[in-house]
Amino acid sequence: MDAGQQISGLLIIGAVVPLLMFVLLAFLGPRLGKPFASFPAIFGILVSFGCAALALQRWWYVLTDDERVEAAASAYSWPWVVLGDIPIRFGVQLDSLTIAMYFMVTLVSSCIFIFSRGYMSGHSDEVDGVSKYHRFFAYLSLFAFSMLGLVISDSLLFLFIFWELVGLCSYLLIGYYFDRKYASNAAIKAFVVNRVGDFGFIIGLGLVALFLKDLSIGGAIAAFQSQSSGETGLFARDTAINLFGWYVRGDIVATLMGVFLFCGCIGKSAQVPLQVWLPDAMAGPTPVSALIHAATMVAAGVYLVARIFPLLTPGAQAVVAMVGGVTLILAALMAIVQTDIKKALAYSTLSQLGYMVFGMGMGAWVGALFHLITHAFFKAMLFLGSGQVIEGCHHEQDMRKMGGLWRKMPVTAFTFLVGVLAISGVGWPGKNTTPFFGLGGYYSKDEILAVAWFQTYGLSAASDGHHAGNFRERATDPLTNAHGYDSVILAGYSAEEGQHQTAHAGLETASGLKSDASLQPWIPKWLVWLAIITAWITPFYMMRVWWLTFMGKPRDEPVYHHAHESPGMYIPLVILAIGTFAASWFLFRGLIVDAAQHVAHISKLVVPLDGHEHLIHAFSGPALNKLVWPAFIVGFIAAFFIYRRGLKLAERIIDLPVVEQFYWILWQKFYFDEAYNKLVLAGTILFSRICGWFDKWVVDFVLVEGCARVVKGLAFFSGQRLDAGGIDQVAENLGRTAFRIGDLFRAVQTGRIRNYVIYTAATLAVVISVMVWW
Amino acid sequence: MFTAIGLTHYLLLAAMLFCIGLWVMASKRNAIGVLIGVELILNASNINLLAFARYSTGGMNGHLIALFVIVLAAAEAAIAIAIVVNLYKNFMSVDVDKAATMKN
Amino acid sequence: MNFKYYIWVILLVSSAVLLCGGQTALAQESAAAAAIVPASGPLEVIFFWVLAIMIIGSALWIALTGSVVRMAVGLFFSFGGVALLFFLLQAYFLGVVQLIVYVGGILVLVVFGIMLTSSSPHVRYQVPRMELATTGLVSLLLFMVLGHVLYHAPWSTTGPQLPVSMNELGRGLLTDYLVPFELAGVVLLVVMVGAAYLARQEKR
Amino acid sequence: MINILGQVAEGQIWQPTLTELSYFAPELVLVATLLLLLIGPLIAGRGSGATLVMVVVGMVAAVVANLLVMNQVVTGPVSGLAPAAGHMLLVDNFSIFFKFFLLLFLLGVTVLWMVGSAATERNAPEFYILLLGSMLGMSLMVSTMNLLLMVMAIELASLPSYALVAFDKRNRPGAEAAIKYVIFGGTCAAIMMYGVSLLFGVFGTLDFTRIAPQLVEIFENLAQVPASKLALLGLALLAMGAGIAFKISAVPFHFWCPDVFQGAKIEVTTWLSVASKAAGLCLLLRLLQVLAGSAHASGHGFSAAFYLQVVTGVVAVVAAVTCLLGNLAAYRQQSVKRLLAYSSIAHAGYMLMLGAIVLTGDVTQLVWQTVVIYLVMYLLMNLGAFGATALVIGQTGSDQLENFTGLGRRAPALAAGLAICLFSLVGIPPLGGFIAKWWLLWALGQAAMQQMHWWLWALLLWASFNTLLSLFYYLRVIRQMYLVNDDRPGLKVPAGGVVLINVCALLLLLSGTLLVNPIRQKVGRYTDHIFGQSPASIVQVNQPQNISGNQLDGRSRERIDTQ
Repeated sequence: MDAGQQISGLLIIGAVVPLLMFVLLAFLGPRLGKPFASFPAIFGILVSFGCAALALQRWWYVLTDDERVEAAASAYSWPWVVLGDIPIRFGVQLDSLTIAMYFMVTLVSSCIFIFSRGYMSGHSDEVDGVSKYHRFFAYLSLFAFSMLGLVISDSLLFLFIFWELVGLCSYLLIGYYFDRKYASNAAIKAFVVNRVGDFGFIIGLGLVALFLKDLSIGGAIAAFQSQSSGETGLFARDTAINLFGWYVRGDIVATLMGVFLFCGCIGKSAQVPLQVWLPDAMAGPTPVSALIHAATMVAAGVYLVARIFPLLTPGAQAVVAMVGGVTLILAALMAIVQTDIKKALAYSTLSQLGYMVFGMGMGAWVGALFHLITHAFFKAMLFLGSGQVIEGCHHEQDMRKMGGLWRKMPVTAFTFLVGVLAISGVGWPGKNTTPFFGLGGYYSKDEILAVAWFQTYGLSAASDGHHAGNFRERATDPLTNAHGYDSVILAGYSAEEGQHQTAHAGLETASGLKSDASLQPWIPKWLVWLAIITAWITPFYMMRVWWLTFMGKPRDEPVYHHAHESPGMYIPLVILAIGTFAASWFLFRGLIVDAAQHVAHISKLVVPLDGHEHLIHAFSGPALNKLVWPAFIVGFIAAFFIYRRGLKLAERIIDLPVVEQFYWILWQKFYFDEAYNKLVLAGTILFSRICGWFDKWVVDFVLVEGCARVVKGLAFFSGQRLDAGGIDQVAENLGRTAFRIGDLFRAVQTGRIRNYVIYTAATLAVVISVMVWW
Repeated sequence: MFTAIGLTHYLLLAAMLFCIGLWVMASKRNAIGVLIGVELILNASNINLLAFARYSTGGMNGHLIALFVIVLAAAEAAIAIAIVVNLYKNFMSVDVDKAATMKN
Repeated sequence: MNFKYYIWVILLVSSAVLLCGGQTALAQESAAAAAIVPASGPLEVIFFWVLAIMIIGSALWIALTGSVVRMAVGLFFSFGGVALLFFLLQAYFLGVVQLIVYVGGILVLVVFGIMLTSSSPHVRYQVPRMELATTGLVSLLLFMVLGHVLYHAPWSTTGPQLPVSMNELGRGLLTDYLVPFELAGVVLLVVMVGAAYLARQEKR
Repeated sequence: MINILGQVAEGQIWQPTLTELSYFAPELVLVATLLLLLIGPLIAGRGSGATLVMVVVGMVAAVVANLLVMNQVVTGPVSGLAPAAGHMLLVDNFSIFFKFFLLLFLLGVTVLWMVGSAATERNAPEFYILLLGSMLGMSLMVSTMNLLLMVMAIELASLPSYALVAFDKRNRPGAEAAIKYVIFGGTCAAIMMYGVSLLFGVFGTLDFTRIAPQLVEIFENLAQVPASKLALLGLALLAMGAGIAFKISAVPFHFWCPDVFQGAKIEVTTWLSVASKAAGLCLLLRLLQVLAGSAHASGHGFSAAFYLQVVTGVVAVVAAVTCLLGNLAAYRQQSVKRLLAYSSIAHAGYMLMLGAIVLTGDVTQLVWQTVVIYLVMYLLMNLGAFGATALVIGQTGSDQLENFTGLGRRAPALAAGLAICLFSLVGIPPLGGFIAKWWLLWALGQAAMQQMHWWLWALLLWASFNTLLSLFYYLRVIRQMYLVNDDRPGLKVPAGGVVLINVCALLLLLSGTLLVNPIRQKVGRYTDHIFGQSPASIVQVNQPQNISGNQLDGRSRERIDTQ
């Protein structure tokens, strides 16, 4: 058995064991009872973690680079079905990214599983006299299986299947307290909003199947390359593709395909405009928020973009960047005003996800994934810390009632602080443009920013230099997308070393581009500034959370009085805190860089860091050191001064005239929910009106007796509608519309055979009349 | 004006019988009445067949097909009457409106 | 107002339709008229009208009467009229079969059904007038469409066919139509079993 | 008499030869079994056991006969008996498949009957005579091209079904269902007969293989054909379609379906839900296939044919509406039988979508393959779902949804099997139902790409959307079984029934996972050489196509269609 089979086998075993545990728990769970039901799940995830560790060891420390390529080729892959000319296989995508993600997921999951054992046993969770405890762990195990499956599958189709499975688990776990209205509403909202994104994803998959004829990731990428290279490919600019009857330019179709695939990420990673579900998802148990809605599942969207990155055209990539950029700043702004500790963390998660997506869009493949991993560690830790606080304070989530808790829960406070520092990007720049010391966020986030800065201003800076011609060469041909991008950048760097000397004067006039055009012509310049501004906001709101919770004077005596810390639960916190340090220093970056080299081979849109990072840092470093680095100091100090004495100063600031307006917009979450509510509600009502009209004038024309019933039904419906409010009504309204149409159909089924006969005869008569006289 | 009878006469007669048959089916509450409607419709298609055989195409085939239609009509009537009797035993009535407990 | 008047009105209208429709169709195809109209003597014309009025009239009576016994009587005239129409169409064998099977078989079956299923055969189930009118209108619409289509349709006019002899029919049944013929046997057998089973008094 | 015998001897009168007869051995065996069931009880008594023995003997004999025929029919379709009247009976690989399909299903229903009714039922011979009668009708429906025989086969399939619905004579819903069924069925049959008589008037024959070329010719020369003739044809075809639509329970001929399914004995419901719809659908597909074959043979091919759009459009609209109606009307049902009835309407709608694309010549092969797979999966799913419902009815006396409460605890094995079948009905991977839906969507997608009719794309989206809609009402049952809990006592369900359901569930699981490729390979066996399929129109869609075939010279800016 060769290495590839060994490693992929380990990965598969690691994924399947939680599934077995899920089945076990589903059948035996109720009999195991409260503390014991968690053991199979924990056992399962520890086995997975063991497999992950073994696989990592084999892959990273035993195999050489060449052997890894061989091993990746010999990973397990089974044919599943051949449909038409598209073979569907289930196989393991074996590369460094898979290994890194797998290891991270199992490690974080293990910590959270262990944490949940204690955390969940403290909750009353009985429904109909039966404890749901086992169900929680069954769902968690199912989630672990699905997430690991998502990570390892090498086919877009299987990725989608697991994608849906994690969505299902998320739904089940958000709605874990389904006997509480807000939880079940949040679950439905998450499910419905995610479906919107998935719809786009399905369309993207369809386009991939249609044009690339291959749903495996590697195959699709290869086909994409061959189709978009040269001037005669399917995706060339001069190709007209018949798309559902319209002729569309090939490169536009390619862009559309990328954007549709990205829609999946918008839903799952909660990017604008589908971000509305994630804050509500905090209705689930805190470990769930930590695992699924912070560390792993929501990052799956970013993982997807990383996987399909070579399928993106520059246009699609710009869309990715813009969505990420808008998300990260909106979420950060909203995070400032949150008073619920979990919601504040949720918005910070949104913002960080925005960073990742933004990084992807900017070409910072390595930076984005690196941020994904470091973020997973510290955000899981932050959430578990908040869970500890909430548990300690008897389910009090309002930060306004906390304060001074560090005396009661020192370990939690300390680990939480580590998380705050990490997310704020605390670090110290070194001399040679490489960081001297820092925490996770400092490395990963600043890497994204550095690449983004380079992406935006690299060219204009370069145009001052002697190697600009090479960039210009690239820039003159923006539409035939990626050809030669890589070589241009690399050439640019080699030019730095003085090997290339190309005149650019003529080209500049020929292209008509201004001298400050960015490297990637579709990405606007202001985008990077959003990220930089957010980098200033982040430390402020994170420090605000920490300060309000742990420092200052206790603001609510009973809450403070009850607060306590249970030693059994902070061990995972400490492990994750150590992981936060470790993840930023060892291992993961190397793995991702290794993976990036393969991607950079294929996609010209990756800004390759490895080997050239010093160049980017040389370019971006000085600027960022001025623009971003001081942010955490200023943010911390600002937060300290505002919240030093509790909330009074903050309240006074809020009352200032302009701030007040702004605060309200933030507090209303930019009115996204309201807008959706209005739009969807209006659409639904319009639709139901149309149905009603049809009902009234078409059906009842034949069926006289049904008329009264319909009028009554309409009256009932409009009465209900007037009461409707809140986004939770959306799902309900959709459902109600379906029910309404269903009732319409059922109303025809009167049970009287005479009516059936005359309906049939009438239909025939009408159809024939139409046929004859039309 | 009354001098000749053509194919169209028969076809219109059959169409009339067809529509009246449907009307009977849709407007009778007595199950047997509804069955009578079915028989009228089947008669309509027989008239059609034989008229074609007489005036247009088909020849002998039309006669044979009509023969089979009659057989089918008889079979259908037999089973239908049996079912009506069964209905009567259960509901003590042949009112099809009463036999409308299952709906929507 | 009694239904009888409706019957007469509808009957008159329908006769007019038949008359005008049939006659203008003949007139339009005057070139082919010789082919499409077999030598029909005045007796045949008279017979057709009498039978048409008889068939349609009794069918309308069925549609409008509330008593199931009257329906059966109407059915008798309707079936009988159709049988006679078959004779008019020179389908003598079919006319006989129609008489035997329909009038002798199905009608008797219907009457048996009526007797078996009603404590009083004159029990009437009233249908709302509104519904009667609605369904009637639908049927009328259907007839208008059907009539329009059939009236305008160009029928192939290979000319009057010779009457089919019983000998030919028998041979047809045993050769070309052997399969349906056998199948008819199976149908009747299965139906007989089913009907007998359903109508049988269950032993308790 | 002597004269006739002489004519036979001289070959003037045709008589079937033994070889010709041997092609129809399965049907003959069925008739023989029918007769055996009629006479056998006189000797062996009317007990269930003896009846079952006879039925099983008949079924085994039918399977053997079918296998023998299958070995004979290797080169292509065989049509025989009565050459002058045309394709009265025909045998090809698909009709052989369909007989296997019906026999398999009969086996399932028999098991269900043994578990549920055999002990108390005293009328086993009648039950099986009627069942075999309708089965014979259904198998003839898909093996004839003569419209007269088609009508007779439909009647043979329907008439015993009417009696079967009322089989439980003291059951009021059964009596009500039967009267509705017989009246509605009678109407549709009569309308169909009227349409057929008009077709006879137009073409002078009822042999569809002779009608189809004329139809194609009419449609191809649409400009020269008077509108009145077109209207007449449309009328006749619509009226004929009524009878077929009744069998498929397509809108607006679906009304009988919920009421009948709810009222009938559950074995009968199971039988009707799959067999009758399958037969109707395959009949429709056959007719359309012959039409498509004639179009191809006429040299005009499939391109730009107006009738293609008309027929496709009509079938597509009916399919779409049927689908939606079935799914939405199922929402608030409390009776599980009724719920499954609406679900079967919805599935009929899905399958009917295939009718919309069979005229697209390049995918006919794929359509037949899809039909085979969909039918088999649908059989398993419905057998499992109805079987489980039958067991619940047997234990609790009613099929109301509340009787399924807590089934996951009260009868775990039963509930698990039922849940799998329901999930499969939704089309959740990796179950058989998903594979079937996938084939369906694939076929639609292929056709859409060949034809570029926007409604085919719309149909594809519609099918997916409806799958989503259907999720909710199936989940209601599952929710009732697993999430709603009260303290009802456990159920003691008969082991045989549980085995049957779990075998269905297991097969569904396997067919979605391990058996996907074996099934795919097997399917080809039954879909080669379909009657009416002109050889040139068979495109091997399973061969990978070369992407580079799409590439044209980019400079020329020519438009290309993606294949």
